[in-house]
Amino acid sequence: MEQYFQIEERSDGEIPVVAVVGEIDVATAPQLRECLHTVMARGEATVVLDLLGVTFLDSTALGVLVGALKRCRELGGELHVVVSDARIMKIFEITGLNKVFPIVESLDALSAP
Amino acid sequence: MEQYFQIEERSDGEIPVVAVVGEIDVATAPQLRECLHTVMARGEATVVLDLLGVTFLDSTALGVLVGALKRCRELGGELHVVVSDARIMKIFEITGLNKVFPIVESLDALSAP
Amino acid sequence: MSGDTEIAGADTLSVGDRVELIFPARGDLVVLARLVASAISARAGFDIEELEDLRLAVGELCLLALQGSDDRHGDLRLEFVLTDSALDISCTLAGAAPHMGAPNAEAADADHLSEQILDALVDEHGREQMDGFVRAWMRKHRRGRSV
Amino acid sequence: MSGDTEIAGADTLSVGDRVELIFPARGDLVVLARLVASAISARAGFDIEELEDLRLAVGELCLLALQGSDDRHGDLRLEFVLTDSALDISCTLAGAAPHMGAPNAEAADADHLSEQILDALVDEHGREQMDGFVRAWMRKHRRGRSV
Ligand SMILES: Nc1ncnc2c1ncn2[C@@H]1O[C@H](COP(=O)(O)OP(=O)(O)O)[C@@H](O)[C@H]1O
Ligand SMILES: Nc1ncnc2c1ncn2[C@@H]1O[C@H](COP(=O)(O)OP(=O)(O)O)[C@@H](O)[C@H]1O
Repeated sequence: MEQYFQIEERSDGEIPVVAVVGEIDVATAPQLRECLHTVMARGEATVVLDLLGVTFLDSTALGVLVGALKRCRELGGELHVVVSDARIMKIFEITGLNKVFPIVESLDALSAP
Repeated sequence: MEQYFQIEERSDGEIPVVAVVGEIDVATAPQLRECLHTVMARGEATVVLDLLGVTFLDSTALGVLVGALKRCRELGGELHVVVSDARIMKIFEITGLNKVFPIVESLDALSAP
Repeated sequence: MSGDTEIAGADTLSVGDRVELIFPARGDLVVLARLVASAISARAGFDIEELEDLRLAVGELCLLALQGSDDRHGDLRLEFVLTDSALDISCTLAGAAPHMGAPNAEAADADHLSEQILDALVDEHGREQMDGFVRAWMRKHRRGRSV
Repeated sequence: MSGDTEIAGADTLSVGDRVELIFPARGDLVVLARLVASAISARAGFDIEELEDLRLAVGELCLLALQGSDDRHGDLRLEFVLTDSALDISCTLAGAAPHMGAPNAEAADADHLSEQILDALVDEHGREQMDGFVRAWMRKHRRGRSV
């Protein structure tokens, strides 16, 4: 019944990875916004957003993603999004955002040449 | 989200076993009542009610059980109840029905000498 | 920021918050009431055991209110109010035709069982019956708060 | 009687049934609306994919209604009505103070995204704004029924 939400930043590789687990909606999106801001405030222009553990996403969450993407690109970087769940992918598709974000199905697909 | 309910009768041993899985409440209890009636209408005075798979039980369900117990005893038999979950056991305890029903924690406990 | 874990939505109800669920007065929809009860209880800061208690208790509250009903007409209005010291819940049946005939033994047993369950699980409860409507209510104190 | 399996509660809503949820107009409680939407949709006979669509759509409906709100006052009233051909859902914001200031870029994006999501997931939807209240509504046809 609980709305589960967890956010974690891993900076072990070259590109920082922000991984979210649970539901990103109007209640939890502000935390994602803050986390992405913090990472970019460190000067990171390219960020990987791992949504593999995300079970729900609403327009507020997408709004945060679009805002972060704009900011990354202004800084000359990119916001890579990792999505594999068909339901989550559907939300990107119906809003046309699958054509706006560089979306990959796994973290491996990013490091592949 | 769905209210899951499944009822199964196994008559392979000497005593018929009625096994319920899911939530027994005001919506599903009538099916349990009917199943128990059907078994007793065949002349079975002793029945084992396996509640190991039950996740929720309300007063309507308990009412059906009390009705079935009375009927079993009128026929000179018994209604054995199998419960192991602490939540389900709590419902028998707060209604005092743990002292009314012969309750065991497993089906094995019934066949043991 | 690393390892920033939390159950969002836990304890998000504030003192004075009121949630209301209105649904057709039928037993097969009491599951809706229990669902909302779980969600509200979690957000009112009750722990998992209390949450299960409240889910069961709210179902019984609905059953007590439903007893005046012919299971075909009217609505149940379930209201949750969070106060400083407690979660107050009431269930009102309105617009139902009066129940015909005397209750059978099983229904009488179940009614008594509902009362026993509420006695055990909540701090106060009661039931009022007036012409036209039945109202069952209960109060569950919040631990560590003034009562 | 052996192997008598069923999902009890599936398809238990009837034509004409009306369910209403009223809760404080705050974003952190929209999860309640989605929860009830899932339960209602399942009981209205929608399949699991449609149920997920409706859960998402109802959340967006609430967000559209919430936009008039200062996120501190007022209630959201979410209403589900099952008709012969559709599930009609509306969300009304009442008693909220008007939202101060122009929406920021992110809020404007999110608003546009809500509209796109509803366009894709439901058959009809709309939004009315009058002094004192905002009402967003949507309609999802039931498959295999006359529309
Ligand atoms: N929701 C309710 N509906 C009807 N009566 C109630 C309700 N809650 C409490 N009561 C009854 O009213 C009495 C006084 O209520 P109140 O002054 O609010 O509570 P307290 O018990 O904390 O003094 C309670 O002890 C109880 O018997
Ligand atoms: N819940 C609603 N609230 C406000 N307007 C609605 C609602 N549902 C539908 N409408 C609008 O009213 C129009 C006519 O409604 P109605 O005659 O009931 O439906 P239909 O589209 O099946 O002819 C719809 O096409 C729609 O634009």
